[in-house]
Amino acid sequence: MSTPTARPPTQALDAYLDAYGRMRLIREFEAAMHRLFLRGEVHGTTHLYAGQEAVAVGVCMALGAEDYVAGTYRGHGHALAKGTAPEPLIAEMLGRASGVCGGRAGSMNVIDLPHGLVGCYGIVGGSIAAALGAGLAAKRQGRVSVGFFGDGAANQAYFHECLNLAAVQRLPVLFVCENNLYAEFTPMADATAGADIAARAAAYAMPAVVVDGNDLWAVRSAAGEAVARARAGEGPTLLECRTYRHYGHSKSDPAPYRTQEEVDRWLERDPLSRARDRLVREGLAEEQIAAVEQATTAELDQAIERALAAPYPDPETEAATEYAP
Amino acid sequence: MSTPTARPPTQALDAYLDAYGRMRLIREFEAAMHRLFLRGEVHGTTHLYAGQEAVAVGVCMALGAEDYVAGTYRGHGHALAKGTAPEPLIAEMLGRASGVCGGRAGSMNVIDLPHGLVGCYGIVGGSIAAALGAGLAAKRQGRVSVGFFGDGAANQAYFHECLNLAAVQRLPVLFVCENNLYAEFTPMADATAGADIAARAAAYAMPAVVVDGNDLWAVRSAAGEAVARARAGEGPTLLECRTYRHYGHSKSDPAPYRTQEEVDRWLERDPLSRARDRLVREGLAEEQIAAVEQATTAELDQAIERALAAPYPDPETEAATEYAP
Amino acid sequence: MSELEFRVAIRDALAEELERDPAVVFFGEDVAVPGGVFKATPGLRERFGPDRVFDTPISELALSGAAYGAAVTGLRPVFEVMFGDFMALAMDSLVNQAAKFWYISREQGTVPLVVRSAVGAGGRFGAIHSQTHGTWFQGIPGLKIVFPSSPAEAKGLLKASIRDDNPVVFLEHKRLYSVKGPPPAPGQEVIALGQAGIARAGDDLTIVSIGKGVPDALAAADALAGDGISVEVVDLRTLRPLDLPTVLASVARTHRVLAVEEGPRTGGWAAGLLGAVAEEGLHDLDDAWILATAETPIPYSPTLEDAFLPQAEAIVESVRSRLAVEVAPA
Amino acid sequence: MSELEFRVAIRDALAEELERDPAVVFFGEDVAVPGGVFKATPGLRERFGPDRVFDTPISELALSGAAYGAAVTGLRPVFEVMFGDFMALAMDSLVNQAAKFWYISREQGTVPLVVRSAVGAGGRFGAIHSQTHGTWFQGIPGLKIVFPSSPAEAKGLLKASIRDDNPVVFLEHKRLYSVKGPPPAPGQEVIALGQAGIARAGDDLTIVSIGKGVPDALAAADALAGDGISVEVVDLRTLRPLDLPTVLASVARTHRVLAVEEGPRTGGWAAGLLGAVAEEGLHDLDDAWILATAETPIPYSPTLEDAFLPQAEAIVESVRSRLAVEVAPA
Ligand SMILES: Cc1ncc(C[n+]2csc(CCOP(=O)(O)OP(=O)(O)O)c2C)c(N)n1
Ligand SMILES: Cc1ncc(C[n+]2csc(CCOP(=O)(O)OP(=O)(O)O)c2C)c(N)n1
Ligand SMILES: [Mg+2]
Ligand SMILES: [Mg+2]
Repeated sequence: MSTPTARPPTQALDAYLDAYGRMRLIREFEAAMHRLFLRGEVHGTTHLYAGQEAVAVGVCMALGAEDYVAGTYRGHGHALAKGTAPEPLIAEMLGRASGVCGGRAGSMNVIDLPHGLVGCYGIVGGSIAAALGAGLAAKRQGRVSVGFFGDGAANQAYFHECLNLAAVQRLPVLFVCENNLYAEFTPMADATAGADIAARAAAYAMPAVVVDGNDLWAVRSAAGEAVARARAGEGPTLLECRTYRHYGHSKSDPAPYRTQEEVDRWLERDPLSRARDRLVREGLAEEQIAAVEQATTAELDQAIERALAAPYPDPETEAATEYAP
Repeated sequence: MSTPTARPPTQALDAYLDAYGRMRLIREFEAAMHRLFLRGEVHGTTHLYAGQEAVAVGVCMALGAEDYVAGTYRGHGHALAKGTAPEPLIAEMLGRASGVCGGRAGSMNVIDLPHGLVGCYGIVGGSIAAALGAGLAAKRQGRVSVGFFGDGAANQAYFHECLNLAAVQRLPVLFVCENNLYAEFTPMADATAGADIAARAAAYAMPAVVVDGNDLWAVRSAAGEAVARARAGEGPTLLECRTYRHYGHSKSDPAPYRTQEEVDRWLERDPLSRARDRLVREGLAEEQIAAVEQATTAELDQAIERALAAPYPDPETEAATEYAP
Repeated sequence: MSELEFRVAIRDALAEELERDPAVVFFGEDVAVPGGVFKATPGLRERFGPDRVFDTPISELALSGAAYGAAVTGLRPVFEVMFGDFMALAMDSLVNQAAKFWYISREQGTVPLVVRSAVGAGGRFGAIHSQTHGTWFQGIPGLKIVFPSSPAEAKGLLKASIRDDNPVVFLEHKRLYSVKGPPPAPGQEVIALGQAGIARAGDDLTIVSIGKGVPDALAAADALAGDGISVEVVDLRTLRPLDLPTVLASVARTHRVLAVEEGPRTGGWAAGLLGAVAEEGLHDLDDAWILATAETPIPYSPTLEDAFLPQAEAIVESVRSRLAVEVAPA
Repeated sequence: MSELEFRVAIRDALAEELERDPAVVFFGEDVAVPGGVFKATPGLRERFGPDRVFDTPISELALSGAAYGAAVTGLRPVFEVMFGDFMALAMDSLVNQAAKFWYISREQGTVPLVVRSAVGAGGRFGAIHSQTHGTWFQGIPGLKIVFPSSPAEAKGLLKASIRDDNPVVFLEHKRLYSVKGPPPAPGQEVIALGQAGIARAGDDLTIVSIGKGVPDALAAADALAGDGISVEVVDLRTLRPLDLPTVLASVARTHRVLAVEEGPRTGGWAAGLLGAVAEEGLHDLDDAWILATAETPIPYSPTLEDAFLPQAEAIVESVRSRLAVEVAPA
C-alpha cells in the first residue's frame, strides 16, 4: 500500500480548471439543496457531499464518458462529476416531473444511465455490488467501472463478497472508499476493527492506495493508475480517500459528535480552496478562474430557477408500469 | 501470523489418549454413516468428517463442557468432539425418534445444547454467526465460543461481518477455519482471492494462526493459546487448520477433481495414524491404545445397533408446536 | 393523564424490560450513543451501560446472527435494523437459524430475540427506505410479526415481544413515531401476542388493518358514520400468528370485509387474510375486497407518494364506491 | 418422439439462449466445471467458454449484485443460487436494486436477469435445504416468479425468463429434476410469462397449484375421477404476475376451488389467491379451501416429511372430506 503525493498534472491544466469548476458546481449545488430543504422544497432527507468534491471529480477525471459509476445516497457529487446536468438533478430532488428520474427516485436513488451513472444506492454497500456487476459488462466492453462508498460500508457484507469476486475475476473495477471518518454518528474507528480500510484489500491480494481525498491532483493521479491497471486487464484496485463532510450526516444532523477543532482542521484543508490555490500556483490567471466560477454560478442559478418552475408529476397521467415490456 | 510447531503436551498424556479415542470414534462413525447411507438408512445427503478429526478434537480438548461450539453440515465430528453421545447422533441420521433432535434435524442441522453444541449449520457461514452470538453470551458467562467453518465459508458475508464485529466487541470467540482445500468441487485458490485465509484476519487486526490440522498436538496447543486469550478478555482469534477430507464432499461425490497423488500425499499425513504413532513415541503401551480402540469400536457397534432398533417418529403422536410457550 | 408519544412508548418498553431482566441487551446502528435516527432510544446506554446497550458496525447480517446466537445461549437480545428495507440483508439468520431452532432442536431451547425496524411510506424517503417487510416474513413458521398501531400498543406489544420466547419481527411505522395517545390502560401494560383488537365496533362492514392502517381506518370510519355506514375496525396487531377467529367473528356479524394494506395487493397479507376468511367463513360473506397499493415500487415525489398510499380518504372512497356498486341494480 | 428429462430441459434452455444471444452469461457455485449439484448444467462451460459460464465463490449476495449490475449495463445474466433456502442471503440486491430499477429510473433501462434455484421438500434434505422461497418474494413489485411443473414447461419458461427484460426468480423443484416428459409442443418452445395453463379440464372443482403441486394435483384428479368428481387443474406457472383471470374463469364454471401449496398456509400464495378470487368472484363461489403444510419448519425424518407434504393422496383425501362435509345435512 503506497501513499503517492500529488504529482505534476497528467492532463493539461485546463482539464483541472474544468474539474475545479465541477467541484465548485457541486459545492454550490449542495448549498442550494440545503437551502431548498429548509424551504421545504426538498423532501424526506438529503445527504450532502460538500467537502468531498475532490474525490468524485478527481476519479471521474480519469474516466471516459462510457465508463460506469455507482454512487451512494450521498450521491449528488457522484452524479454531477460523471456528467449529470444540474437541472434534471435538482428537479429530481424537488420531486418534479422533469427530474432525471421523473421524481420517482429522489435524493438517495438517482439513476442516470445515459451518463454512465448506474445508480446511487440507499443501501450502504449497494454501490459496491453495482460496480462489481457493471465490471462484468465493462470487462467485455473495454470499459471500467467505479463504485464509491463510505468508511461504514467497509463493514458491510457487500464489501467482502464483492471485492473477493472482483479480484477472482480480475474485473476492471475501482472500489473508491470515501473515508470521511464517520458512519452517520459513529466514528470510523469504533466500528471498523483495525481502523485501516485500505489494509483490508490485502485480504484479497488486491492493490490499495491511501489518498488525500481533499487533493484533486492526488485523487486524479491515483485513480489514473488504477484505471490504467483495470484497462490493462490487471484487475481491481481499492482507493481509500481520506476526506471529510462539511455538513452533518443528513439534513437533520447538527453533528455534535465532531469537535470544533476537528472541523476547523479539516476546513483548513478544504479541497475547493486548495484546488483553487494550486491552479493559481500553476500559473492560471485570476480572471480565468473567476470566469469559470461565474459561469458555474450562473448555470446553477438558472438550473434551480427552471427546476422550481417545473410541474410535479401528475398521478392521473403518470403511466407507470410494473414491468418492462 | 505465527506457525507454531507441535510442542510438548500441556495436558497429561492420558488426555491425548482419550482424544485419540474420540478421533477414532469419529473415523469409525463416519465409516458407519457411509455404509448406512448406501444401505438407505441415512437419507438425503451426508457430509463426512473423516480426515479432519484432529481439528474438532484438538480444539475441543482446549474447551470446558460449558463452552459453546457451532459446527457445520459436516458436523458429526464437531458434535462427537464436543460430547454428543454416538447413539442419539446416529439415531438422528437415521431419522429415528431417539435422535438427538428427534429426527427433525437430520445430518446437516444437529443441535445438542446440553453439550454446548449450539448447532450445526446447513448454511455455509452460519456457524460463524452462531459463534459470534454465543460469544456475546459467553463473554458475560466467563465462557468461550468456537465456530468451525470451511475454506469456502471465508468468502461468505458472515465471515467478514462477524469477524469484524467480534473484534470490535473483543468477544471470546475462536474462529476455526478447516481449510481442506476444496469447497464442494471448487479448489480453494480458485474462489479465494489471495488464497490465504489466515491473512484475512489482519483486515480486522485479529491474531491468526496457521496450524497443521492433521496434528492433534499442534491444534490443541494453538487452540489452547487462543482460548487463554479469549478468557483473558483479549478477544477473538482466527485459526486456519490445514487439513483434508478423506471422502468426497457429500455422499454423491466421487471427487474426480482431486488427483490420486494429492489424495495419497494427504493419506500419508492421516491425523489418526499420526496421533497413534505419537502416543507410542510418547511411551504409551500398545495394549493401552488397543484397549481404547476396542472400547471405542464396541461403544459404536452397540450405539448403531440400538439406533437401528429405535422407532421412527410417528406423525400422529408427534406433538410439534410452531412456537415455544 | 399525560399523553404518551409513540417513540417514547418504545423507549419506555425497552427501559422497563432492560430494568426487569438482566438478560435483555439492546444493540444496533447508532442506537446507543446517538439514541437512534428516529430518536427512539436516547438515554438507554447511559442508564444500562455499554455492555447492555451498544452501537454496532453497519452489518445487518451479523447483527441478526449475533442476536440468534446470543438468544440460544441465555441472552434476550433486542436489536434494531434501522429501516425495514434493510431486513433483506438480515434475513438469512432470522429465517434459516432463529425461526428453525425451536422446532428442529425438538424444543431443546428457545430463541428470545426481537428485531425492531422503522417501516412504511409517506415520509418522502423513496423506494428503498419506505417498504414494510412484514410480508417478506409472513410465510416463515417460527417467527412472530408484530405491528403496533398506537403508543399504548407500541409499549404493550414491545414488552410482550421482549418477554416472548420466540423470534419476533417488530415493525414501527415512521408516521407513528410522533403520534401521541393515551398510555396503556391498567392491565394493558403487556399485550398478548397473537390477539387482534376491536379498535371500533360497528355493524355494516369490517375493516381489517394493522399499524398505521388502523388510525387511517378509524378516521375513515368516522367519515363513513356520516354516511350512515357503521364500520367495525379490527386491529390485527400481529401478521403471524394471525388472529383469524377475531376477524371471522366480526365478519359473521357485518358480512362485509375490507382489508387495508400499505403494500402491494399481490403477495400481501390482506389477500391472504381474505383467503382465510373465504375458506372458513364463505357463507357469512356478502362482500370482501382489498385496498392496497399499486404494483410498483414506492415513489419519492410527494404527488406520486400521496396518491400511492391507502390513506383515510382513499378508504372512504373505496367503501363508498364498493357499497354503491353493491346496491346498484344488476 | 423421445422424452425430455427435466434437468436436461433446463440445460437445453440455457444452451439455446447462450447460443442465441452473446449477452447471456451463466454463473454460480459449482455450475460450470462440475456442472451443478443437480447435474443440470454440465457441458455449458466447455461449449461457451469460461468467460460466459463460470464458477464463483460462495457469495450469494455478491452473485445477486453482480447479476443486477451486469444486467443494467448490457448483459443478460443467469445465475444459480443452489438451494432456494439460500436466497435469503441474495435478497437485498434483488429486492432493493433489481426490482426497483425499471420503475425508479423512469424506464431508463431494464434488468434482464434470472436467478435459478432448486426448491421444495421430499428429498430428506431437512429444514434448511427444502424450502420454497417463492412467497418471500411474491410481494415485491418488479420481480417475476416462475415455477415450472414439467420438463416442457421448464424449457419453455426458462427460455422466456432469459428473454424477459425483468428480473426473474426461477424455481426448480428437486423432485422434478429426474422427471421425464414430452418435449415442448410446436409453438410452445417459449412460454409467455404470466399465463396460467389448464393442465386438465373438469367441471366440479378447480384445483390450483404450481410446480410439483401440478403433477400431484393431476394424480389426485385421476383418483377423484373414479369417485365421479370431475376436477379441473390450473397450473399457475408464475406466482408474480398472477394470472387471476384464468383462475376466475375456471372457478366461474366449477364454483369450487382448492389451492394446493407446498408451504405454510399463513403467508402463502394459496391464501392470497383465494383472497383475490373472493374479491373478484365471490358470488361464483360455493366453496374455497387450501391444502398447505403445517406451520412448522420442514422435518428431516422420512415419516415426518411424508406426512408433512400435500401429496396426491393428501389432495384426494382433502377433496373427499371437504365435499362430503359440504353435502352433509346441517
Ligand atoms: C444497509 C444499510 N444499513 C444502514 C443504513 C443507514 N445508513 C445510511 S448512511 C449510514 C452511514 C454510512 O456511513 P459511510 O459508509 O461512512 O458513508 P457516509 O455517510 O459517511 O458518506 C447508515 C448507517 C443504510 N442506508 N443501509
Ligand atoms: C450459503 C450457502 N451456499 C451454498 C451452499 C452449498 N454448499 C454446501 S457445502 C458447500 C461447500 C463449502 O465448502 P467449505 O466451506 O470449504 O466447507 P467443506 O465442505 O469443505 O467442509 C457449498 C457451496 C450452502 N450450504 N450454503
Ligand atoms: Mg463515512
Ligand atoms: Mg473446504
